[in-house]
Amino acid sequence: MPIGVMLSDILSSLFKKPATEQYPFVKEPVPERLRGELFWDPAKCTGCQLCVKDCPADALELIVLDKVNKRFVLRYNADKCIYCGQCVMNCRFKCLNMSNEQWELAATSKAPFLVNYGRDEDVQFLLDKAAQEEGPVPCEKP
Amino acid sequence: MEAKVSPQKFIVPIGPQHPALKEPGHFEFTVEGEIITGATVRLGYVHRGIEKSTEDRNWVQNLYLLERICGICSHIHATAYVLGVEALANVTAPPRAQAIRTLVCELERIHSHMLWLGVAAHEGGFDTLFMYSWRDRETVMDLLEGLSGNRVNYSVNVLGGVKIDVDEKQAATIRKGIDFLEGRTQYYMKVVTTDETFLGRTRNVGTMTYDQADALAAVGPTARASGIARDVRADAPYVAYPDFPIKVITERGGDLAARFVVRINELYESYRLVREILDKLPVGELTTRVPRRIPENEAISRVEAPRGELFYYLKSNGTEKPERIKVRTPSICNWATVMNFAIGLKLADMPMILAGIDPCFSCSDRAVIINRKSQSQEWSWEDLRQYGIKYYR
Amino acid sequence: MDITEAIQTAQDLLNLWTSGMSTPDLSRLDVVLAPKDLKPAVRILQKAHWGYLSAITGLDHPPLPASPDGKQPAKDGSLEMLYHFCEGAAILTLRVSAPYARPAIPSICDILPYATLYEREAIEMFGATFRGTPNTEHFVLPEDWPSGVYPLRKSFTGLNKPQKAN
Amino acid sequence: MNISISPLIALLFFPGGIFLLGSGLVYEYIDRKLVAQFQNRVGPRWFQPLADIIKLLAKEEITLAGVNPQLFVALPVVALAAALTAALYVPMFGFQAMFSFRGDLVVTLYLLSMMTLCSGLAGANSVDRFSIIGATRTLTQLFSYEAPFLLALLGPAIVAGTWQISDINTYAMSHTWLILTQPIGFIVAVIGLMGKLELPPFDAPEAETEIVSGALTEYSGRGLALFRIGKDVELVIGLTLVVAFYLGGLGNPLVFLLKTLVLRLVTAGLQSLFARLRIDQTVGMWWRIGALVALVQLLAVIIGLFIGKII
Repeated sequence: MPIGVMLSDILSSLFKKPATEQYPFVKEPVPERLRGELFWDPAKCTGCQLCVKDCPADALELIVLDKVNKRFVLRYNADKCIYCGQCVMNCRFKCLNMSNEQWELAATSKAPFLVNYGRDEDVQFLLDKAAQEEGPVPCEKP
Repeated sequence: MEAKVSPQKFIVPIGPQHPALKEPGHFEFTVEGEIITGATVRLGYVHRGIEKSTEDRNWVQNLYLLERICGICSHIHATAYVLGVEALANVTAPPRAQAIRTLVCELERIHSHMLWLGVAAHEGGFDTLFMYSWRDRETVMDLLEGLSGNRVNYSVNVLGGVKIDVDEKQAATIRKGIDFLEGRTQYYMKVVTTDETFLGRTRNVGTMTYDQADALAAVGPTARASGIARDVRADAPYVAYPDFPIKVITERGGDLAARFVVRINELYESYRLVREILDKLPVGELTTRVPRRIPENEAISRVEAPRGELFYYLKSNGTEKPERIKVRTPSICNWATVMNFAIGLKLADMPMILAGIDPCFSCSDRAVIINRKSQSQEWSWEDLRQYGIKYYR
Repeated sequence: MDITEAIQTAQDLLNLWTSGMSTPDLSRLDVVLAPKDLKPAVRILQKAHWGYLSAITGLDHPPLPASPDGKQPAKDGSLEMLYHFCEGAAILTLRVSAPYARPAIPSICDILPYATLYEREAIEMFGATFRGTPNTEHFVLPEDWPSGVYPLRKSFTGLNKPQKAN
Repeated sequence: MNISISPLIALLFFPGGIFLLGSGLVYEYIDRKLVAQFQNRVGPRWFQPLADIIKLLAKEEITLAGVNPQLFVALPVVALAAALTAALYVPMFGFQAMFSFRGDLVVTLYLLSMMTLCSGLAGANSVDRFSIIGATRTLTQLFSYEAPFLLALLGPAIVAGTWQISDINTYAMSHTWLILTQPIGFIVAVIGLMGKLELPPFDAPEAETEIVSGALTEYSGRGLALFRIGKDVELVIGLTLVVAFYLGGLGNPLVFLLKTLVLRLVTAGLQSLFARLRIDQTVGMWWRIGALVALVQLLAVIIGLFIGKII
């Protein structure tokens, strides 16, 4: 009648370091393919909207300022994002990619979760327009 | 909790919040002393109305919604769905994609079975086994994380293929991890089959004979522990299972001990399969094109989730959105077995028997719909938020 | 049993009652049944030990108004219940429909007791009624769910919006 | 070691009272840390048991509708008081027992049982279903381990020829360790101790996966804190008793510390080695095996003494 079969494991553990990862103090390296925060490169975007259409969480919004001159602003709601990577997959011009460094996204307010990507002047233009209207930042899809 | 103590009926409620259940479900056991004389089940605490929601999203978006039905078997839900959609659209994913899907399926099965081993041990008060099996489960979680980028919702599938590729370096890491896990699994097999105190809690507990399991249409490891050789991977091979056939693992016992043995033996089978797939990974494309609009059609997709047969029924109507998606998860099938077998057992055995079928409540329920005698049928997020603010003020 | 054999057996078994059979693909057989024929059909499947009931899928066919050109007459709304039986790789689907006005389908719980969970789900989600089903309590919906509201019908839109007229 | 301390100080501060409570918390910490180490985890930080108690004491105590309120409040107090009183007859920390008289072994054992009895009553007093099942199990378990545990402690008492704990301690110090002469008695005593303290695998009365927290499910705040401290104190006393009787007695604080820690290591190991026993298995094991072997041991001791006398 064998009892206490786990004895060897238990005894060896007595002289081992705990397997627990002490997360906030000790950080393990992250995998290369980790899907973290989304980044967008305005230079290559053609404004096809494929990323917006297939986003399962409605986290993306492409604001067209000037279609001809390719002036777009991508509004990214990091708090809605489910980090599935479908937008990166959909983009034919490889202007989207997901960082494997920016993933500790916890914050105490909503502000850092609304990210406007685009050329600085375009983003500024949008913000100014919103400030002028004194209403909420326009969120209607173009 | 109201005091309802009458000499005839003494009901022990388990759930919706109870330390034995990590997910909400409500069971009422009528007991006489320690012996159970009646049992009922009530689910729906995590019903999210996913089936309804699918009708409002396009085919691609649904993939991610359905992947989130269950955290543990996320990949298999996505696989069942993409197979269904591919059947509707009449396309087939390339062989390499199919093999990678299979690889992730098997890795997921390993992680699910290891998780189950820990949970079942915990329900039996064997916390040491619980801690060790979960520690070793981290190995396979790390493999999945390295492969897909995430620990839980791997998001490997896309319509018509997979997102990720497996290179030599990753294959080597996976092989190494699998070797380690195989050694540990042998050890756990020894523990659950020889440790007398543990066997005292599993042997001849919740025994279900072949005929009973057959009559109640049990699926998955629960059925296989009763000797029913029912496994979709062998019966109706999907993805790359035709090329990498599996051996169906069965046991005769039908009790909890047999369910442990079946699941652990399935781990070995999964290890073998993972190695085989890595050795013979077909070369080629990863994706193929799937049209955005899918003509009117119907498809049924069946796959073997870690818990048993997962059944998807899909109906398209020629638009970008599905007409109807029906999901029948394995846990639903197995509830009947638990409720029928509770009677006559000891209360102390119940948590283990509940855990024995590896229930997944999120799978069984699929809307946060709150109704408090107001006129609304469903609360929007805004209502919910306002309600929350009012409540906590 | 391999697939074709299983399909053949099922065809032979059900020939008597069916009002339409089709095989959408190699492994599937769809059989259209009148509600009154459901029980005998299930009984004969069970007696022949053909597979097990894998799921009951409900489908909602909302009423259609007559097309403006008058080519298609108006159609009443109906519910369709699909009983999926699986045997190996073969899938047999028994299709039973019932109009909104008389949504009653005989319960098969006395033949297959485990069907009760599926029937309870169909009752609350679609408002079908199963004659003789042992338990009609809510299964996944809350206790105080308003009666007569069936979330999986197409007319249900939720979110405080008024319901579309049936 | 003989130091004379004024009885009042002894009762309230050292070695009884505050100091005993503190050491109870320390031993609880050691227990949790050791089990964690055995399970390859990190375990709690050093102040965790104290933090738990302070938090509980600061929280609102909810008295249930339908219970007897006096009893509900009094039971934890009685439980803790019984445990603290028991400490007075035991050579705690290697010091001489505060009070000592012929037959104090019996009194101590009864006082230790008070604790379990109180938590059983507390459970039966609550109207909650988990509590009632927990209470039934607690009392069932009480009846099963008590007899073997008593028999196991009787062995040393008989060879020492006294029922006074201090005298048995002195006897144990001056003779071969009784663990060598009465090994079965030692094993039964250790396992009995674990049963008494409801440590795994004998934690069926508070099995969280079945009945939440057993008899104490409905206790919160102060009551729960007192019960917990009471249990910690009982742990220290139990360890002291077993060490004094079987592991060569207690001469000074250092020996006490060393020996109790070794014993704690053993019990922590046993705690992490087994699956929880169902209550019927616990009862069956104690009466079929525990009581029997303890009796055999006792008989062997008596016969041995008898033969020794003849020769």
